Amino acid sequence: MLETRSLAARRGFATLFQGLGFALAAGEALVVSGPNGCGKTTLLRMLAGLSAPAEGEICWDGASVRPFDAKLREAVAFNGHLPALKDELTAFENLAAWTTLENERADAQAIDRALADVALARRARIPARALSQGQRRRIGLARLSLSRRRLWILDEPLTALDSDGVEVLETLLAAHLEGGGLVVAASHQALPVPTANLRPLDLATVPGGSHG
Amino acid sequence: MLETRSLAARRGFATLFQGLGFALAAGEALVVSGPNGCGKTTLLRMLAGLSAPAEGEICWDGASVRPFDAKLREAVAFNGHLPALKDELTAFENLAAWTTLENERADAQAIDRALADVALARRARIPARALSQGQRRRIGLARLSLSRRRLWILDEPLTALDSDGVEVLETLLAAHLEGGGLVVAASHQALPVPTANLRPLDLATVPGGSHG
Amino acid sequence: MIVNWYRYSSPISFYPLAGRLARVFGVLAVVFTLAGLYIGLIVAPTDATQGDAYRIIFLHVPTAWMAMFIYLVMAFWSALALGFNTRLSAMMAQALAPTGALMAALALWSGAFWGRPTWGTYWAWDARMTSTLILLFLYLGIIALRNAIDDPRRADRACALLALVGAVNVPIIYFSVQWWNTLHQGSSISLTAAPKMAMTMLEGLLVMTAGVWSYCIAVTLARVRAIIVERERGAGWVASLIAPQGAR
Amino acid sequence: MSPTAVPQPDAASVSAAFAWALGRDLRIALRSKAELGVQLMFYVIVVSLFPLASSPSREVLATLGPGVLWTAALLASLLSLPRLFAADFGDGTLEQIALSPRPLPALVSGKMAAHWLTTGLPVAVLAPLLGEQYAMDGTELWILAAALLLGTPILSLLGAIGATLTLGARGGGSLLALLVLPLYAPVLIFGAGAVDAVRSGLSAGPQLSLLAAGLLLALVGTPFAVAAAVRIALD
Amino acid sequence: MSPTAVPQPDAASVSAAFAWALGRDLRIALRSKAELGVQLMFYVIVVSLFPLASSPSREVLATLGPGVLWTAALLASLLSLPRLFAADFGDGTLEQIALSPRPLPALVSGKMAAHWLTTGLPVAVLAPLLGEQYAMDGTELWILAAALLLGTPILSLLGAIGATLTLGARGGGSLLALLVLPLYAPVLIFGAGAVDAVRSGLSAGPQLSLLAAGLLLALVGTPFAVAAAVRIALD
Ligand code: HEM
Ligand SMILES: Nc1ncnc2c1ncn2[C@@H]1O[C@H](COP(=O)(O)OP(=O)(O)OP(=O)(O)O)[C@@H](O)[C@H]1O
Ligand SMILES: Nc1ncnc2c1ncn2[C@@H]1O[C@H](COP(=O)(O)OP(=O)(O)OP(=O)(O)O)[C@@H](O)[C@H]1O
Ligand SMILES: [Mg+2]
Ligand SMILES: [Mg+2]
Repeated sequence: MLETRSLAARRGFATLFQGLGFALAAGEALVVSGPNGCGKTTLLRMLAGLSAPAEGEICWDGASVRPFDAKLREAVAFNGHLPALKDELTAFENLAAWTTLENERADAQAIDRALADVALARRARIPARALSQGQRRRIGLARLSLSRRRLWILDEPLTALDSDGVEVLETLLAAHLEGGGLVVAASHQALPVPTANLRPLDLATVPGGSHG
Repeated sequence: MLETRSLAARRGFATLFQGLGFALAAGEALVVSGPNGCGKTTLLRMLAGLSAPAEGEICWDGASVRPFDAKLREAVAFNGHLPALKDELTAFENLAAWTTLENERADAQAIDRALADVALARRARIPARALSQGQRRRIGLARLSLSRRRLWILDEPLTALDSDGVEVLETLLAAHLEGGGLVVAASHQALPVPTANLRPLDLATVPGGSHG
Repeated sequence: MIVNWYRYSSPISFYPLAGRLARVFGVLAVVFTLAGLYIGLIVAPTDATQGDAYRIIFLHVPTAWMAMFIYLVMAFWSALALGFNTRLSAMMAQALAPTGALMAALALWSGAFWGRPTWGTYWAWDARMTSTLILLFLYLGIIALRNAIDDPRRADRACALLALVGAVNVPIIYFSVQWWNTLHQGSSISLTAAPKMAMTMLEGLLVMTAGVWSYCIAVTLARVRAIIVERERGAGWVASLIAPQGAR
Repeated sequence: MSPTAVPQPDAASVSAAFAWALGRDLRIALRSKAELGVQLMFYVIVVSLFPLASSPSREVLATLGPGVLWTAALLASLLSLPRLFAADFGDGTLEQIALSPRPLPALVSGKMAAHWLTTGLPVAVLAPLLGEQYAMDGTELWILAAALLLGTPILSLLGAIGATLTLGARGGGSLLALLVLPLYAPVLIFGAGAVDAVRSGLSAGPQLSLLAAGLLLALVGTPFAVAAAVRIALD
Repeated sequence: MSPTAVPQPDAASVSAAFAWALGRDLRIALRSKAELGVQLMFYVIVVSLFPLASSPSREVLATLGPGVLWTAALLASLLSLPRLFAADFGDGTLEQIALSPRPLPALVSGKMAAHWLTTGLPVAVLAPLLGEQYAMDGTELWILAAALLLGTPILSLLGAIGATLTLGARGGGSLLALLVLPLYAPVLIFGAGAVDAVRSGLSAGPQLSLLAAGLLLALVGTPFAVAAAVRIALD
């Protein structure tokens, strides 16, 4: 499904990694780890189609894809460092806007249910500005639960989540992988993914890196 | 040193907590935990003197303090969710600006040493915009290492840190507590604080909360 | 043929070629400019109506032409850079911008000083002047945009896009002001009409144009070499290039 | 593309994408009414400044009118441009928009339309009222309004190019102005020229048609330029 | 306060705080030397726009001059002021500034001074040069420069109040900002009026004294108002 060949990333005059190749099949989760600044976020953004690799290529469904490839855009759900929340809008409005943007057909009830699943039912109608850090991240989880995208790209999905939140994420990930979805995630902690589906990738061991 | 009496926080029509009282002595670390949205950040901002409690009072060095109290401002180092980094400035410049603002007398060498301690020596001279998430948090650690403030208030200090980063934080906290400093931190994970100094506070068990 | 183009579209093989060409055009620039100045200032007779003021033409017209022409060339390289993502074409565009800005500034400056004795004013809002001014602003905008973006790859593409948008805009401005107000004189050199100028003046003009042209080429190539070294200093071949020179 | 390729954006998906972005931006804009107020206040202050400050004669005022009203419209547009994309860029919305399967040019067009509706349109509506101050008569005011209605969308469109190009660049406001103002020049010339033409007894037809042609050109071209600039900014 | 209380801000700590904020903001504003150029270009373009729009005669140009140069000053002020505090608010710097032991009014004054130095002062210096384009003579240019030197700091100061009030963007604050902005109008009227006075053979004394009085008032009052607004925004 998702495959890379001799991928390299450069920033400034530093090579973050090079010669990176892996293949990820349906139902598998690639969990990227490595020290701060080793290029996890950079890799995830390349895989999402947001930036072009310095070298190498990325293949999705067997076809080589360039940044913002239409087929990749149909398949990817990207949760990065930035929350993509509009402070002026409520949690409900934010979620509704996202699902419409993704072309999912989610009605108000489905959205309310998704918000209740992440324990935001009682905070669904106040401006997102007023929400706590973890509650903001939970809106991102609610979005994933509504999404039917096949490839989830998650950058440090555990940030600011309490133990309940981690459980919600665990359920989501399990269901997604079960259904043949793919996950690429970067994290400094262990991610709640069934070991059978886990494909760990330690970027620190990939050649080319000169960090710090 | 730091004491609160029947502290209460309200947001909108919700009471986050009330009747919160604790006393923290020199060399102790209060680690606040609790589910998302229970009011950890709200509490920390009150203790830092950024916002006024709905009820109750906060005492520092025996005197009741109001928001932005001059004596509290002399004593507090606050590391919140926001990094307070200027993207245009380099890590070095950001750190230099902070220490001057805090009235610390840090020379260029001390700053460079602090940056080296958090493994940012080689990234000290590029704009902070280009740094990775964890590298940005590490600048905050470097700042703490230069600070001679007595009360550190840290909101989720582990966010985005790799294991090396956590070690750096551990060393900093140990040294600070050793020297009679106080720490108030909110976190969803266990903080690397010597158990002898640890005063856990689970906000979920404080009355008044009605979360979710 | 195609092989050749590919060969020179990589900075590594272009670098030495650019060095040789820059030297040749540098010499040509000096020769042509000296000859042009000789014709313009000494050989050409004083004008009956304008006196010696008209001699500004030998600076004014070549620089005005180059200001416009360089923009076209820059837009061409920008289009290549955007379309094919080639590093060298973006570097060419980057190298052209300061020279283009200089030419536009010289045309404006010489024009303004010509306007004083002839029209009695330094400035009027006319088609050529306005579009030259806007051209200068576009050049400066492109330079400023590049300075404001940290990542050179991103700067390349952003500037290329701006150059292309500007390329659509300049002709529009030209015609918009022309329909609205005209003071500046029209083209006096054309292939269809009989020459209106004295022969020596035309000669001087053409020689000066060749001089300015050569100067632009030489300076641009020298600048592109500097850009290559700056941008690719991480690459091995540049390091080996700089080391022996530094040792000398 | 292979036969199983994603369908090319059809009219329905284009207009859905446009409506999505437009609705969202309008909703956000209307939540912060103060910003709209500041915009309009700026326009009124700038336009009223000349008659107030220099109390010129009627003829002078009449000469000044179109130029002042147009320049003020242009500056009002400029004033709000930095916020058009910067907020979305800063909070990650732009990433999501660019990664959406919906056609990016349509999405950014929706944003530009929202910008025009909240800055250009109010100015075009206000201008005839303010034009009274400048001793402009009925026909002139109509022509002015028509020219502004045709011209201000061009300002929003061209401005959006500058706004996206400066994303993530140092120096924000004035850099943006430097990039955009040269592009604004033709609009200003034709726009102010339209009223001048009627005033000198000519028809404003040519200027208005040129503005309309410019608007068409901008409508066709800018969405793609802006979409390209968004992708460059995210890289 | 107890005898062991923190010393009240003395002159040294006030000026150190002021210098810190000033230096930091100037450094950010002028990150690259090119940015100074961008600022200057911006005025030149804005000031050139009016003649472009209305191709006026020399007398009309002369009438326009003061108003145009003042509008450019206003625009420069408005374009960058919201960002000055909003950026600090958004990235957490404002929290740190407000929690610093240094006196907050002095810190915000430093920020406002940096704002004036990067927007108001360049206009005041450039204006006499650009005024040439507008057929203004020696005395007029001097008066213009003087009025701008007195008036542009007021714009920065008043603007800072508006900018901080809108920070939290809770309805009330923004409304107050709308009340502050109209205060710009008198500054512009007196400022542009000063030149008109000399032109019509009168003395510009009254206008300049009024501006100076306004400036004094603003200098004394705004730092405290802005500091209070910052604390409100952070709560
Ligand atoms: C700042 C003011 C001026 C600017 C920006 C300017 C700009 C230009 C430009 C862009 C051209 C090339 C146009 C073309 O070939 O189509 C040009 C050509 C020329 N300009 Fe100017 N000009 C200015 C003032 C003047 C003045 C004051 C005079 C003389 C009275 C003058 C005389 C000419 C002549 C004779 C040519 C050559 C036209 C030809 O043979 O094609 N210009 N100028
Ligand atoms: N212009 C530049 N010059 C040098 N290094 C740069 C430049 N721009 C970015 N970098 C480096 O590129 C790296 C980007 O790393 P990235 O954000 O992908 O790290 P990460 O693995 O996600 O780290 P974290 O765990 O902290 O999130 C950082 O080390 C950063 O310092
Ligand atoms: N206007 C409002 N109406 C109702 N609830 C509000 C309002 N403003 C804030 N809140 C609630 O106040 C709480 C603020 O919590 P705070 O940010 O202190 O949580 P936290 O414990 O730090 O959570 P996290 O672990 O997610 O960081 C949230 O539950 C938020 O939803
Ligand atoms: Mg990262
Ligand atoms: Mg929190």
